[in-house]
Amino acid sequence: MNTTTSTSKTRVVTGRFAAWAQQQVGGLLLVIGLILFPFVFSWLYGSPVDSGPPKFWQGQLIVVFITAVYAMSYDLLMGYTGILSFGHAAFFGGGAYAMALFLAHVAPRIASSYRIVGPGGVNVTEIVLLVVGFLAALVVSLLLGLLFSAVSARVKGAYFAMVTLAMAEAIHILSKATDFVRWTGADEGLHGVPVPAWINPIQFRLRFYFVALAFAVVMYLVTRRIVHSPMGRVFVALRENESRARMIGYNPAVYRSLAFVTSAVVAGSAGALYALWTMSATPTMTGAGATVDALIMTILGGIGTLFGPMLGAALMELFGHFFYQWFGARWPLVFGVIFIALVMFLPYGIVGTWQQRSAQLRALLKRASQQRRQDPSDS
Amino acid sequence: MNTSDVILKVCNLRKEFGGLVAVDDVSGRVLAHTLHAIIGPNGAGKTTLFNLMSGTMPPTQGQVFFKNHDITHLPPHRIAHLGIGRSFQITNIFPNLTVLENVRLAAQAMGKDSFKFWHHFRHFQQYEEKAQQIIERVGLQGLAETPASVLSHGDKRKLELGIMLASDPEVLLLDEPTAGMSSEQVPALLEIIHDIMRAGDKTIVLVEHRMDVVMSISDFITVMHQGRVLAEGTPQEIAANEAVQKAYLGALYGDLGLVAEA
Amino acid sequence: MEMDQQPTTDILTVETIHTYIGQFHILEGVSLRVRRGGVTVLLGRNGAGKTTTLKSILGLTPPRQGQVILDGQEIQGKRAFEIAGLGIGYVPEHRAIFRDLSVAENLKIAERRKGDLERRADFIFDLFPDLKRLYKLPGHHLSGGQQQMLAVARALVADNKLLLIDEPSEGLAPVLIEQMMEAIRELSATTTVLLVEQNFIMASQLGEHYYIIDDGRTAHDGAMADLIHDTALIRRYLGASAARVGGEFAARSEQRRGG
Amino acid sequence: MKLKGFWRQNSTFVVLMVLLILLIPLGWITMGQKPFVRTVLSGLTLGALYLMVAAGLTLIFGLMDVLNFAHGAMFMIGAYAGWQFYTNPTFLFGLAPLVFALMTGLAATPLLRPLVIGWPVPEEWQRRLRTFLILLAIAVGVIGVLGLDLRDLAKTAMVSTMVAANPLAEATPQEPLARFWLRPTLLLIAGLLMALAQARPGDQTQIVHRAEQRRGWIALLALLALTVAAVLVREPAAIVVLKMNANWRFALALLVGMLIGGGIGAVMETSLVRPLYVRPFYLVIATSGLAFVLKEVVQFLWDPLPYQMERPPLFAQPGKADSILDWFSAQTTTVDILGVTFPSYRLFIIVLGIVMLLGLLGLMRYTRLGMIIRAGVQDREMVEALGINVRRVFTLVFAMGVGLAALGGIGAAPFIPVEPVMGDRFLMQGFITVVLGGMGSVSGAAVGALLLGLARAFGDYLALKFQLTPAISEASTVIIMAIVLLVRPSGLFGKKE
Repeated sequence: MNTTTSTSKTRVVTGRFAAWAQQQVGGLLLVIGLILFPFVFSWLYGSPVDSGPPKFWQGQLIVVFITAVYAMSYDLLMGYTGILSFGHAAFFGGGAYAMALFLAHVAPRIASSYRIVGPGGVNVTEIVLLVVGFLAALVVSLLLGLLFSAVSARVKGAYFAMVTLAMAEAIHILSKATDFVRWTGADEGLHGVPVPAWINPIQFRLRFYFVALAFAVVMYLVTRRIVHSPMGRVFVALRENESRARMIGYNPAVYRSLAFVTSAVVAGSAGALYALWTMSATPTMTGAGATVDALIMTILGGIGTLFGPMLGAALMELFGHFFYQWFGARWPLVFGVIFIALVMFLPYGIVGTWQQRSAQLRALLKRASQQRRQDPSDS
Repeated sequence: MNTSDVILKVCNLRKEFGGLVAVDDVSGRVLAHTLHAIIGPNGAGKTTLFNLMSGTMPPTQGQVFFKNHDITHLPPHRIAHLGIGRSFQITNIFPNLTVLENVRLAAQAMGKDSFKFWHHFRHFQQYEEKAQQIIERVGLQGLAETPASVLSHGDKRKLELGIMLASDPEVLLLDEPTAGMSSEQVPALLEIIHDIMRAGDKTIVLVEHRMDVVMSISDFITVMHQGRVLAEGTPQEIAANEAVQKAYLGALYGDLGLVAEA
Repeated sequence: MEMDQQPTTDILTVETIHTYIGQFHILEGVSLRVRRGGVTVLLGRNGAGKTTTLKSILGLTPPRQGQVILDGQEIQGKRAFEIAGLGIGYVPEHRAIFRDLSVAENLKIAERRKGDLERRADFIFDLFPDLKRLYKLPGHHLSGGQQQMLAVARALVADNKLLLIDEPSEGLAPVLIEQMMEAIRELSATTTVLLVEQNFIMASQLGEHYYIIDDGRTAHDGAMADLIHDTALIRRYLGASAARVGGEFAARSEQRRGG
Repeated sequence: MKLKGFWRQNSTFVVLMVLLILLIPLGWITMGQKPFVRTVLSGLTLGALYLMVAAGLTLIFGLMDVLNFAHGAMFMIGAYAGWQFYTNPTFLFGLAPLVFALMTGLAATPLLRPLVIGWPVPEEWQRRLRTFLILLAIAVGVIGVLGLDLRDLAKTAMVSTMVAANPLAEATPQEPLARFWLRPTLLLIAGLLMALAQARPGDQTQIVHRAEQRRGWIALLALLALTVAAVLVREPAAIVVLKMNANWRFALALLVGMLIGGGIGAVMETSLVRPLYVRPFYLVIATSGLAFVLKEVVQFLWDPLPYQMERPPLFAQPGKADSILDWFSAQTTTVDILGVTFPSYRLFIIVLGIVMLLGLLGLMRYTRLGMIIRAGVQDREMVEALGINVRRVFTLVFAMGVGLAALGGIGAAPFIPVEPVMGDRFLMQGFITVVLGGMGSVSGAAVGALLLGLARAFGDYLALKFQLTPAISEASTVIIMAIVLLVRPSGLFGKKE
């Protein structure tokens, strides 16, 4: 008796795992492909992994991974909770500045007075400080998320969009104000941030590549879990019908700020990693352009799908690269025209449209097969 | 009448919109475990009264009490948690979610798990099971996975009811549950209401437009006209009330000399 | 499409129209014929599709199928302003006047040709003397009844051959209902009226011909004089209270004939 | 009773004005006369500029619920168009025939309709045919524009700013007429193809109006005549404009900038905005996309450089006038106002702002269009049901709003650098202005602009006093907005709910 139940249990578990793996087969293949990419590419290209075009393309993909997380965080707000915020750059830039300021101005002082060397000569202080920097970025973006949701709590619709835009603009102005030039570098931005040597994106590009890849995968899984959690379902309910959600007992203000904070923290973490990658924090990261980027990537890939914005981020980076080669410095013009056409004619984005089409196709096939089944009986 | 039996009470409620007085000094009480109907012609202020009781709008004056607690200025989500559920005259659902998800969300709202973001929502089976029960109870079995927006009108009305039942309220405020239903669909819905009353633990306040439906199912009736309470009583009393006959049956009573038949 | 079958008797013909609002199929085949002159009444429960029928005629919610013929001309698919320009006045439900505009402006905006208002002013103020007194006040200062009167008056400014009036008695005090009824009776002497009304007394007093809309379809039609005798039919579609009013009317008309 | 009603309606306004009036002696005493007057005057200048952006924004939002993110770009386009007209109008005069030719072609739509609706096009091919026609039209149009002297613009612009004394020397020679006439012809064909697509060949559900036919012919012939005229006067007109008195040329530039802005606004509403009314979310995205594209186009045409437009001679004589009256005869660069030396052109901006506001308020209050707009803000459907073509009103209002922004742009051009990003800052401040005042309200926008302009000016003054940069005061305007919105979530004069 006992053995049978346990085997059936394991069967259930393995069955579940198999089902999960089957569901995720595309994702798993993608991740494996991305892990192998640097090696395959360098083998195909015939140059070492850490120099020349392989290194360059790793860099391109690192940017894709980071912006993908950033775009995804935006979709959590816009696509899932139905909040159209124009201040997302503040979270991304906030995270980036927090990380960069910490590494440039706080970390060196601590590192010079406390130095712990772990076994094998590992500089523990450096690792701890990096983690602390990352946490600082999370805390800063969390606070910004709270601030944004508090200020915008009572306003609706267009006012809401304007308030978030203006708040982000204020942060952008502060980030380039000459008053803080000693710390932030004002217009120029904060450059040459002392990133710990072991993760330095110039020396150890491949290592950074894997860190960024792991970051993207983990953030995707975390966000997906949030979306599918009870809390995430309330977000969706707010998007669908806020007044009804209120009538069945959810406090919209609370859940909206939760969505804001969650999204801000995810965006801030992406910003922190981006600061490490560029070894800088500049006012462009807090500017309206960064928000528009998130918006474009989300629309391009498909609203309300986590993977869509990530795909959108990848496409935009690649477009940027090739359009620059084809059209020169004025490539954004071409891109802008294509983007407007996309908004007009492909409103659900790539992933969204594909899901619709495939659903239609599936319905069509189903109907066809049913007809085929019926046909013999008819004749 | 024992005051502890009064579950819902409104005192001198008044609501103005611009120059229009929609609810004009209305007072009244609802006894626990009864079906209390509010009737009146279009524009009598019934829906506005509901909006005031469920916290959707603040009154210009007056108070609302639920079990002797003043709930006048509580936000709707707090009122929902206290145990007052409400359905809408115009179907008000989550259109792009499935029927199951619509009801499940309402069930989840009453639990304490809505802030948990580390578990998948299927981890909380109790809400799902409850939602399934409710779906069967309102007669939507087999439609659980259908998106709410593609339901027929009658089924949407049932879903509306289901969403409200899922949060297990003590008082159900039903705003014209039969609105827009064809005559054939009405009995099924009334059966659901009967079913709820038979269980004996709920109080229903029902806004209806039509006297015939109301007469057959309610314990008490309040008649509203012009934002005021015109009369209150059992169906028999209301049927016998001359003022009601005059106002409710139309405006030209003087001219026509319509008299109640009792 | 035969366009001029009965150009003299029918001012408006609606042929099995189907109307959708978003994904909702609201009208599933409504057909009507409105005779020139007098009042035709649309009856039916809340949510049966009466308002949508009016809006479909006017092109505010254009029907996807079916025909709407005004004075021998097919008008479905035209834009609402074009249809209105052909001579249809509309009084929406809930007294939709422009609250920030003065009474004068509310009337002035309905002009289709210069001087419309001056030409019709006497007629309008004759029907609704209150409006003359309130002429300069902003719309939101008016009481519910006055707003309703303004809404009707607004539809009278331009030269309309057909008026679509949606529940003019809603939320009005009995005295005002009576006034409104008189006004509609008076204006129906010169214009055709298609009236949506829940107040059965008003409907039965004004209407010569009725249509019952149920569940998005035309369920029944005929002469109002016959309807008030058919208590079962009224009870089925309009409820018990309306049936009682009908019965009362029927009894009185019998009496009159007898006496 | 009446007083109570007045108070309820205007309490915000009265309170604000009383506060402002009380602040005057306070500022005068604490700051001293000169700094105070100077700060107030710069505040008014800024306020006038903000108003020019905000007025159009608030109108467009009020009537159509559209947040026009391209409004800043329109401000910039107005500046470029006016500046180009003022310094070297050959480009604009060369472009005009092409635009008119395209419009002529498009005007043929109602005339083509009765001819083509009977075409035997199967239903599933109708859409494809239309797409094909439009693509063909775009191709023909592009060929028509190809090789137009565009790249020289940046060069001539640079030169004309340097040799401002004799702009005629820079009137670039144009393509000879013998070759040029091909371009309008091609664009006419492109327009006709588009008209054909719009007439929906094979779609028999359409209704043909007789009246539309007659009007169509008139419009077509008028536009055709305009095109021919524009082709013929192309070269001489540019020279006439350049020989004109520079003050008149500037006035004309204001008008041209506004008209070009209005034209772009009308095209934008009909092509980009109209299909998206049902999806407001995408409207925001599409308009910001358009802003992006317009900025890129300007950078493509004029290079991403800042230019300085010269002031018209009316405000450019060296010296200082002792009073405003004095300035009328001396036309000096600066004027003495209450002891403060103030640039006369800034006074012009203030006056322009006031004139615009009065014109707009008058339009809203006393014209039929204004009445329709006010009614439409409340209930569009009912306005349509009264027989008014709301769609056309939308186009008109959109064009008007964008035209106002363009007017603001050219008005500001002699005062701030003409560059691709010049609109961005003003868009931001314009949004804050509109939010402060309450969306949809013109007088709200005026009060908002006044408040924001003064706040910026005094903020700058305070910032300097405490050795901070103006950036801090700019960032702090957001705090003002946040406070106002926390107290009144729909702005000072916005409708509740």
